[in-house]
Amino acid sequence: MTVASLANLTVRYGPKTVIHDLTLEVPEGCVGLLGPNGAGKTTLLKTLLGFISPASGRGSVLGLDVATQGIAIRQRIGLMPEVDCYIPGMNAVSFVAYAGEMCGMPASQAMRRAHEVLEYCGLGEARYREVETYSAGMRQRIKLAQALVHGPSLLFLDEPTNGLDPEGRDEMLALIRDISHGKGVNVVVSSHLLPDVERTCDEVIVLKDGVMKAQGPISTLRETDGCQVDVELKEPSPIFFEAVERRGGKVLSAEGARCRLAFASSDGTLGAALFAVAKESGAQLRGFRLAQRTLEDVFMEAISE
Amino acid sequence: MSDTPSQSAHSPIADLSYRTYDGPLRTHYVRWWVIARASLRLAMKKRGYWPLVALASFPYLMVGIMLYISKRTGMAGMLTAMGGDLYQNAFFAAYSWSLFSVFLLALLTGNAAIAGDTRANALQVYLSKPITKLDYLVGKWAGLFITVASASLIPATVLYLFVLGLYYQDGFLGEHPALILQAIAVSVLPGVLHTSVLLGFSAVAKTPRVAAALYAAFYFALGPISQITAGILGQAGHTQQAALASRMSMSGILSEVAMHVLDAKPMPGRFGGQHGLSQLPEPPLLPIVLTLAGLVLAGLAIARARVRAVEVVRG
Amino acid sequence: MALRHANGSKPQMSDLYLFRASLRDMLRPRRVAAAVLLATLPVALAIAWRSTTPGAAFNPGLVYNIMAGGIVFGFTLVILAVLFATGVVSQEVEQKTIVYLLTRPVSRARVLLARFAAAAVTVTAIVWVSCVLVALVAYGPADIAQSRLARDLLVLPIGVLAYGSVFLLAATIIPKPLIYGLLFAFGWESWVAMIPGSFQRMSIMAYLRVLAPHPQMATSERGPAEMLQALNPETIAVHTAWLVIAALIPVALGLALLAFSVREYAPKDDAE
Amino acid sequence: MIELTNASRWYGQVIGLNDVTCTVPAGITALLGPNGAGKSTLIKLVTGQLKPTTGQVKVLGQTPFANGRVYRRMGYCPETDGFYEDMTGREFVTMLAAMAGLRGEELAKRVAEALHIVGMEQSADRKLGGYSKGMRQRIKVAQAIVHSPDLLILDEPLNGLDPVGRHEMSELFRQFGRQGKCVLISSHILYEVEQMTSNILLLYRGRLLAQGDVYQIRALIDRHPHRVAIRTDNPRGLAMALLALPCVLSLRISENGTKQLELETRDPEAFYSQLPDLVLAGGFHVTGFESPDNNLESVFRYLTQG
Repeated sequence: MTVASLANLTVRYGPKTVIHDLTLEVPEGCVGLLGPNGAGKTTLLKTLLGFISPASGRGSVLGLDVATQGIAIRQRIGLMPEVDCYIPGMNAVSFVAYAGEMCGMPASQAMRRAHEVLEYCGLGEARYREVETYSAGMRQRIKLAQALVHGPSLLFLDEPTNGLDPEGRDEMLALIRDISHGKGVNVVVSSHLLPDVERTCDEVIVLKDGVMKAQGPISTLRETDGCQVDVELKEPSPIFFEAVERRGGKVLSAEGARCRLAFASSDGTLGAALFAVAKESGAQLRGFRLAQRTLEDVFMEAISE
Repeated sequence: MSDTPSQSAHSPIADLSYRTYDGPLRTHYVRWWVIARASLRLAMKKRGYWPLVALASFPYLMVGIMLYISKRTGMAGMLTAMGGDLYQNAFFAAYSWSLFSVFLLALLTGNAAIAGDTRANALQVYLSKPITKLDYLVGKWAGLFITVASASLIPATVLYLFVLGLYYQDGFLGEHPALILQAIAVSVLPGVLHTSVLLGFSAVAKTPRVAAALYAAFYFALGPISQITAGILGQAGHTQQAALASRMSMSGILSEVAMHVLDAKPMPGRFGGQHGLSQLPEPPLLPIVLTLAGLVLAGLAIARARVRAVEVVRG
Repeated sequence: MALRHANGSKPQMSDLYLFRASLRDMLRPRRVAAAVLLATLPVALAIAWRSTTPGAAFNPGLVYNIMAGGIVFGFTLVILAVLFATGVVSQEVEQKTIVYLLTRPVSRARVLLARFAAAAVTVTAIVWVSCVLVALVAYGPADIAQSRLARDLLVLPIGVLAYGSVFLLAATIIPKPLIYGLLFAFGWESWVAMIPGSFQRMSIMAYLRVLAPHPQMATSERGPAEMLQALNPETIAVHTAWLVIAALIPVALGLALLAFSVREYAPKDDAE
Repeated sequence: MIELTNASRWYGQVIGLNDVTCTVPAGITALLGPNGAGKSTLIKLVTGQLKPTTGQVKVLGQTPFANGRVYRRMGYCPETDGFYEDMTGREFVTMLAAMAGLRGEELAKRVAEALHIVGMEQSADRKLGGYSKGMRQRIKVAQAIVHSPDLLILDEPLNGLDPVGRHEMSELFRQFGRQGKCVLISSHILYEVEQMTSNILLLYRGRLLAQGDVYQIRALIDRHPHRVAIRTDNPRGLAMALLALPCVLSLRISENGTKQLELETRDPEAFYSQLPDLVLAGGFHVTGFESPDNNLESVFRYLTQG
């Protein structure tokens, strides 16, 4: 079942057409929404939230029509906005409980649920502190908590790892990965940090100028045809390259001790061939793997055509 | 929908990871009250709140004492110097003395109503929830209104009960059946005016400090401006417009309307005694009520226009 | 002496450029709007005054002196000086753009001097316009020469520089200079003018009153404050006023430049 | 280019930097550390916005505080987001370039060039207030490179850029590194920094934790011996063969999902030289192998989280 679907959606801000005749199915699980600045990602997010009524075409989220059932949609989804946002004067628990009450939860349920969600988001010990005193990492986590409090079945995360230090980003990515797999919550992540998307999402949608450029599971998008292999040596050694050419392989690119080779036969004896060449040329082989396109390559290719 | 992994209900180790919420949900109609109660609670937590409430109810205490003395000594004293009924004048005097502290209370609690949310981007949280812009505005208005109105409503009702107790045997209820209604109507008036206008300023300003500055400037500027225009008009001979102009400040409007609602007479030297303007006739009530309504509607309209669910993408 | 350009080079093109850029920054409509409004206040009041009093009883001298002496000198000049002089530093720090100015190959003193000059020029222009308009309304274009306009136009820029340099010094040394500036200008100065004795030598306005006297103002029966002020006979001689002002401006400005070159302006909040 | 000797700096009781001695050579150096490690304090000391409380800071041989001569050869891209909102991008860069001593026709040429490099020529004449976060970031980089400095201090330069922007800017900084300029980049996005340089300066709680080439540093972390992951269809067979090697410390086999064998060794040199013979002799079919934690992220995690 798809989480959201758009049919020939067109959205305009005054004269400017931001989304142009977009037809799209957002699958379940964790989906990455990618695109350069001005590609219409934020506008798409706002349309799916029922903030904007589309100029033409139809959109539905969780089976609810975008143009008319905005309230019902926002009852079942959670938004983690990109900017820092909090309610002035409230500490973490009362802020998250307040968010719950705004979704219709009775006060007692909201308070119980707030503690539970704060615990899950790793803010257990700082729950009684004012949100203004929170660090960048904790502010990102409280935004996730206020989006989760009413048990949404679809989560929109706008730049969830923005401004976090490495440890904070690892924890946030682990949270997103955990929530989007096996917990009955679908997640749409909009981010500029492609490796982060690679680590958490299973599928991606690439937008540019309001038009869809690519969509599909990351694994399939990254496959390369033929058999190219990335090799890492202990230190750069030209002898190794000559040995490779002698065996019918081709050096595609080399930078320092890392290089990418292409071999004609791909019948699985690649490993043995590489070890043999290494022994023959005396270079120390530190690693090799089947070359895969990174998500960045996929992204660049998708938006360039 | 992929279902959660099935654990046997009574496995010894509970799975404390994330679980969804499927408890009861309340109807949509009560959402504005959630916002109102929250802003009420926030207002009460502010440092200056309780001292200002005390300051606002102090005049009612004083009037209570004056009534007690007049009961014991039979002398109505200053309260009925300009004629009119003792009790109505008493309520009017307490009301007009507490006007300024009610304004300060509104300023302290109301400046961050919307401006605080704008600075903290809280609108993103509010409007991503299943509430409409109307819920947000009604909630904010109700929260501020209750805070401000209660500061004059509660002391007024206490004073009424005291007066009732004091004069019950003298047939007080028979003579003044409607006094309690008039007192309530009058003490609700500043709540409505301050809340609406302040909400407008709070929506316009980007930070609570600016909102407070704007509203204070508006409040204090209106006074001298109304006096100067009244002075100029008076010199030019149009006494009728001069009288009207002299009332055109926030406190002027509130006092004038309250005087007519209570049909009480002001204490001597209190309002009419402005130097040079005392001989002006009583201004007509209608234009003043219209101005009051105009200010209220303007404040609400500005607030509604400024609170936008979607920031328009510029250029 | 800090006033000499820090690295001794003659004013380069970058000084001129910096001055022009700061001037453009100061003359931005949003910043100037409030100042222009303030400048038109005395003019509007003068017009209102002229239109409401019948022809004969209208005494241009009295009107000009009250408006120019009282409002332009006493109020507009001071408040604009405070706003713009403290704005030279605190505006940049608040906007977090100070970091660009501090990491330029231009010495900090020259940066501050250029921005201060731009502020002084802006304030002087506004106050001049206000004074001229008041004179036009009071005397009418024909016999404008009778008014004390010429002397005022001379003393106004000196007043701007005097107040400006003192507030600039405040802005470079103490946090929240705007509040203390206002307290000094409207609290201390008006209070000092009223009590007898030589306290008034501590207020800049007293010297300015000596340099650009507005006699009729003292005799008008305005209110209690002015009555008290009239009781205080002018004991400061004109040449001492010139001397004090001439010493005050370079000293305050020099100290401000020195303080700016030495102090650290990196925001402390992200102390990580 | 940059030397800190026993430099420390604190604000009241809050310690920013504590007795750091380090030098930043030509080429790209990555300044890393968790929040609160003292990165921006170090940058403020190097860019002469702060004076060290103890020790001294030398940039291009001079003390940088309010020192015009240093700033002539230094480009600084601050992390703060403060701008003159009513200026256009071109006016902003032009003003800062003029203050750097450029004049007349050369000024216009250099400004246009800088705007072209960061890809902002077409929207250069719009007001800064209307710029998106990415465009403001590009303007910040433009003003840092307009007077062609030899030294570039970049505080989170890629913050707010979209993938295209990140790719272009990373390429630009790599190019500066190759030209021999000294580039100090502070960033939290480790995999992006790893593509630009392997020379790191790691701060932790105000102290210098590690400095130098990240892979050499990895080898020195003996708490976590060198790990190798080998993907083969017969992990158990290969594991038995590998046990014979003395340098192999521990082995872990995972057979469900990706068939993989993970081992730890104290002596990578010996292991890597013996591996080819062992695989060829045993006729094992290996589809790939690498050291999973021989990258900046693992080094960062091992050093800061122990």
